[in-house]
Amino acid sequence: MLSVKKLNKSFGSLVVAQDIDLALPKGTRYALIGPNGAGKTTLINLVTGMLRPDSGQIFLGEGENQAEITALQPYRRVRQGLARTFQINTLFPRLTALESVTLAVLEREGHAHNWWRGLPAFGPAADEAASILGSLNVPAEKPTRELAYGQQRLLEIALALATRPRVLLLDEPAAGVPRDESAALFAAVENLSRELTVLFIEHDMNVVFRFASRIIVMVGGRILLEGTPDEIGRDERVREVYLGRSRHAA
Amino acid sequence: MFSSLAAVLFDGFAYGMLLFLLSVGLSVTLGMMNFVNLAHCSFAMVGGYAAVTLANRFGWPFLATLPVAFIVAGAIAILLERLLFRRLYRASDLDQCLLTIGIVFISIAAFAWFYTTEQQSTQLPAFLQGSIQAGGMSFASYRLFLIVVALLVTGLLIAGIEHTRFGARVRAAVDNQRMARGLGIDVDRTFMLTFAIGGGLAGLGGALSIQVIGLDPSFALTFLVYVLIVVSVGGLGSIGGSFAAATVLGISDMAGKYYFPWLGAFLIYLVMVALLMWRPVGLFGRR
Amino acid sequence: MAGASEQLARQVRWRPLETAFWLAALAPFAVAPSYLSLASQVAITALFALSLDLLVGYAGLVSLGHAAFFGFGAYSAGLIAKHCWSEPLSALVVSAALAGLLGYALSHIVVRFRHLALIMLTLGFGLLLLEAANSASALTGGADGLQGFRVPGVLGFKFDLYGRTAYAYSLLVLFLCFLVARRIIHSPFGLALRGIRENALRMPAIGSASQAHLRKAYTLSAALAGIAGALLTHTTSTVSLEVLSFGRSADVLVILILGGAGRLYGGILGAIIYMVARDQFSGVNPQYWYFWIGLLLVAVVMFLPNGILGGVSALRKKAQ
Amino acid sequence: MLRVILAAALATAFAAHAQQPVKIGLVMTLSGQFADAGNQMHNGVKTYMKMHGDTVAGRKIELVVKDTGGPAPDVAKRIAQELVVRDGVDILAGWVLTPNAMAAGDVSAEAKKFMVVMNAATSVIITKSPYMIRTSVTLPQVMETFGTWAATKGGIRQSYTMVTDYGPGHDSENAFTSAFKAAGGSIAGSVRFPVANPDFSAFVQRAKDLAPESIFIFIPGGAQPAALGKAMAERGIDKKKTKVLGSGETTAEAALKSMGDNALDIITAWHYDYMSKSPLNQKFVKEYQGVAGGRNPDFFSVGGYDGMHAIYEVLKKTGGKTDAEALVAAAKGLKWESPRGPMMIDPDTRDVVQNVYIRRVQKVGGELVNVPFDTIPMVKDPAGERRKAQK
Repeated sequence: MLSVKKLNKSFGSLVVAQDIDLALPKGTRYALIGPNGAGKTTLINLVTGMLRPDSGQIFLGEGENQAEITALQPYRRVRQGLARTFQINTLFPRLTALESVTLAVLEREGHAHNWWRGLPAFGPAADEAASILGSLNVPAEKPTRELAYGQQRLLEIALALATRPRVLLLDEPAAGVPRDESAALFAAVENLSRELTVLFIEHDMNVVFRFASRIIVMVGGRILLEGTPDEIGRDERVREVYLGRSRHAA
Repeated sequence: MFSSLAAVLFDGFAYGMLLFLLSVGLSVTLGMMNFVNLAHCSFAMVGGYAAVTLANRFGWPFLATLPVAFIVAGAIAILLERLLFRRLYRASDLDQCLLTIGIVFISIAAFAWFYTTEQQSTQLPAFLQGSIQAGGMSFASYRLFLIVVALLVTGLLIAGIEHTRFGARVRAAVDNQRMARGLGIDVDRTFMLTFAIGGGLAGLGGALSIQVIGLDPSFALTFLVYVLIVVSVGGLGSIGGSFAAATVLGISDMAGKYYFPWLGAFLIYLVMVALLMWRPVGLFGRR
Repeated sequence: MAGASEQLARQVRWRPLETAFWLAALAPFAVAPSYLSLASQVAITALFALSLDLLVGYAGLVSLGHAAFFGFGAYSAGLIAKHCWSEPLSALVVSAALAGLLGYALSHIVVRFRHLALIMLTLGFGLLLLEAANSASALTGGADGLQGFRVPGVLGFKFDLYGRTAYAYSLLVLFLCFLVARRIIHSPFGLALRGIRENALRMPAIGSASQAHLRKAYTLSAALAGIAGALLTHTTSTVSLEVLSFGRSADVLVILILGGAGRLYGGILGAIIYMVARDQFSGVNPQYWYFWIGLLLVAVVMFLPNGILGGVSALRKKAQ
Repeated sequence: MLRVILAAALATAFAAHAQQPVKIGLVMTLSGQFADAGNQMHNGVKTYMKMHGDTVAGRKIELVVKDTGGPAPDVAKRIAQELVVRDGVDILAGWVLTPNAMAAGDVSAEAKKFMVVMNAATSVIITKSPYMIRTSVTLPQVMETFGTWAATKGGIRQSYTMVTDYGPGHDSENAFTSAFKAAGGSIAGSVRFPVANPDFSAFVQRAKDLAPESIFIFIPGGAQPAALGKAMAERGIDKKKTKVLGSGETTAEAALKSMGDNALDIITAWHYDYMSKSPLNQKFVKEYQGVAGGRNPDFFSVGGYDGMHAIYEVLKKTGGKTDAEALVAAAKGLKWESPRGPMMIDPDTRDVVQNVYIRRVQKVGGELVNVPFDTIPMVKDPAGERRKAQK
């Protein structure tokens, strides 16, 4: 559904992405793990077009309707079905949750350029927004800045879902969310439609091993290895990467 | 032909230095403290009128009035900072804009009340009048003096901001107030002193510019545009940026008026628009 | 689920307070017949502030050169009256289109910038247009202003000394443009503008072509400002370089901030308070009225942050 | 019995009419960039009223002072309308700037109110209303006279013009060059300063390289003359070789003070100087200093002073009646001795007719003075004459 070939990016001497190859088949749940500074968020920024790669290609879709999106503007990639959330909440403080998500739906439907008809005339868009918010139980009426932090993290996801993506990239969705709420958050992610390909960055290994169908380990801008949770769990190199030279017996 | 080119370059650079002296204070308040201080030229006017009063009414020599202009303008800056600006550091830049334009209006009316709307005139001391002949060309001595003062101010400021503890404290407080407080920096006092320096520099710039561009109560509005151009083209928070911008604008304005005068007034605005489109954060701006 | 569109509808609904406001706007005809020409210029400035509010209050683009479009509309109306025809309503539409065109052209450059660079670019374009008008004095009449044209009246009503027709004409056009602006703000496009103001970074991430939105906002705002300029030309039969000046751009920005940006009525309220205060202060004290206006601005900022409307709504929230 | 009551009513009406004050709307630029001009004019008006009392033909004079705050014709027109409609003024006076005077001219014509322009100098203003007179000056009146004088008695064959790029600058340049050429002079070139121009050295350098026989300058009063004078001194323009010609504003009092000796030998043409020796002017200056806190009058002040004089005179002639037809008829052909010298309101064009003095800056008793050394008597506005000829 999303594939990347020979992606490279460096800021002067600092290499943040080196020969990255990826292929995420449709409907899978990928976890992207690795120590801080491994280049995880950078990879998402490269794929979504926020950062321009030095070399390499990015493709969206499968089979014959696969299209290269390397040079596409970020908003056009979203329209093609590639959505993301941000590690730090990037929301609309004074808009209510309903207004924010309705706006995302209107952009998707191409109504956002309509400056003549009043918003109430777009009932279906508002209703769809309300249902997305309902599914993630985010209160619709309150301005975003008055929402609890956890609710804001869910609103990030709601905004991404509103674009009806084919691929959803979650950048540490549960960052800063207390343990009990993060479980509920991932449960919500879990029962997203099987059609949706999801890749999420996460540090909490319990969550990773419970929700991910496959795991990618990144270190120093390169992909160390990729595999099922079991393969990754047993692999020496992963433990070493996380815990450094193992001082005590495994 | 060569002599007139040199003359244009010299005059352009001197005019640039005048623009720099007038706007360097703003590159401290707006540039470093991120406070939209449109009342900057009102502080320049305070310095200007202080110098004129001392020179005309009390017969002070011109050079002696300059430090006093700096101190008086700095004192007024502290007063306003304590009373008004301090409450608006976190306000929206639109509200800062409204506050400072209000102060501009108040300053215009106040100076019109005390000094009438008459054009203030001062006499330069003998050694600064006329011009010095060197290499077959005449260099206006007052312009040489401006260049020297501008270089002095730039050196002191860059040394002060970049290489002293106080400078480090100012930069820290401006970058991240919370962190600076965490490190035990008295942010409140640092901001007050920084604002005083910004205001004082404005006063000095005002006192120096009377000789060239005159002084009357509407000074606060007429030169605000030029000062904003220099600081925005130079780049926020960069003294060197303002210096470079003032030089580029001064020379291009002078050369434009000399070589294609029909372009006259358009030139300085065209140069500004071109530079800003090329480097929106300014020549040496950081943010 | 009905709750969703209900919440959006509640925002758009016309409130009784608004009806009261527009009825009160008719009061000067009866209460203050000798202040009608001032009222007409207040209505024109209110429309100008409303056009700027579309940019500053809703799209978050601060402009210090909006008089460029006001003046362009004013000169278009003047030149039409001088060389083409003197019927004002059609001239209004043409002037709006011309100003909108200029806005569209400049928007391609302006919307790519933010903060101080944006403010200085708009200032620069404004001053360049002013210099162009000054040097093209054969066409524009330069500093002495455009001479040799008169707009006798509108729809058969003559512009008289009392300003009755002038105020009726200005108020009607202001009301119509206000309805358009209100509809824009409550449309999907308006919501997109507010999104850009709230968080320009997020917009591309929800698939929004925010640059295109900003260009359209800039064009619409320029057209509205052009209408305001044309109105001034029609009601006073005078046009001079002052309509393009930095002073007028700064004044309208002050008026908008005073009233409260981003609140639809902020510009209108600001125009009423600022211009009536200026008229009264300068009547009482012709030489030093600047002092009182300055004091008023400082007071509003210190006690009513975010303008008068912003302060009032904050007080109301605290009261609840 | 009825007749007695009727007569009494008539008498009181007439008396009431006589008692009712004459309201004069005085509209000037009292704030902004041209505030000083407005204040000087206002002091000129106050000085006249101090010297001649505030009652004329049995009616008290009441001033309604308004500020336009700079060149703003829309505000000026509104203020003129309000003065007529709300304040019920009988006369519209003041008008420092051309665009404002033009706009108010429409109101004077429409509302049939007598209007006195006390400064705005663009010639065509006078045609805006049949009830308007001017007591200041027109640019062609001074500049064409100066152009003709320069090429003839001045003995200057070549000149280079440097004017500020705005209305009055263009008018004076055209007036000077047309007259100068008509009298046999040649123009070596011309340049225009931007309106907001703090520094002149590039322009002066350009003029110096051309080394013309003379330079003609027109710049607005205020800070600019001093800046230009300094630039000329710094560039080392030798006034003996290159004659510097200018309008009166170039060597006004404030400019002379700032320029110092750089101003020596500048030749100017103007209609008034506060240093003129006439007894009437000496008295005017003394009284003016009393009113204006020690400041000396300038041409704005004398414009205000003479404007009030014209109003007083026409009110005396009409016995206190203030309808515009009577007042303007009374004003036509009015002659009087002003602090500037003999003055007249042209009966046909209603514009000002006065002497134009050619002066040179010299040091007299240690003080810089515009010493008049030639006078062109009772000059009519040539542009007005041409308009009259076309009609």
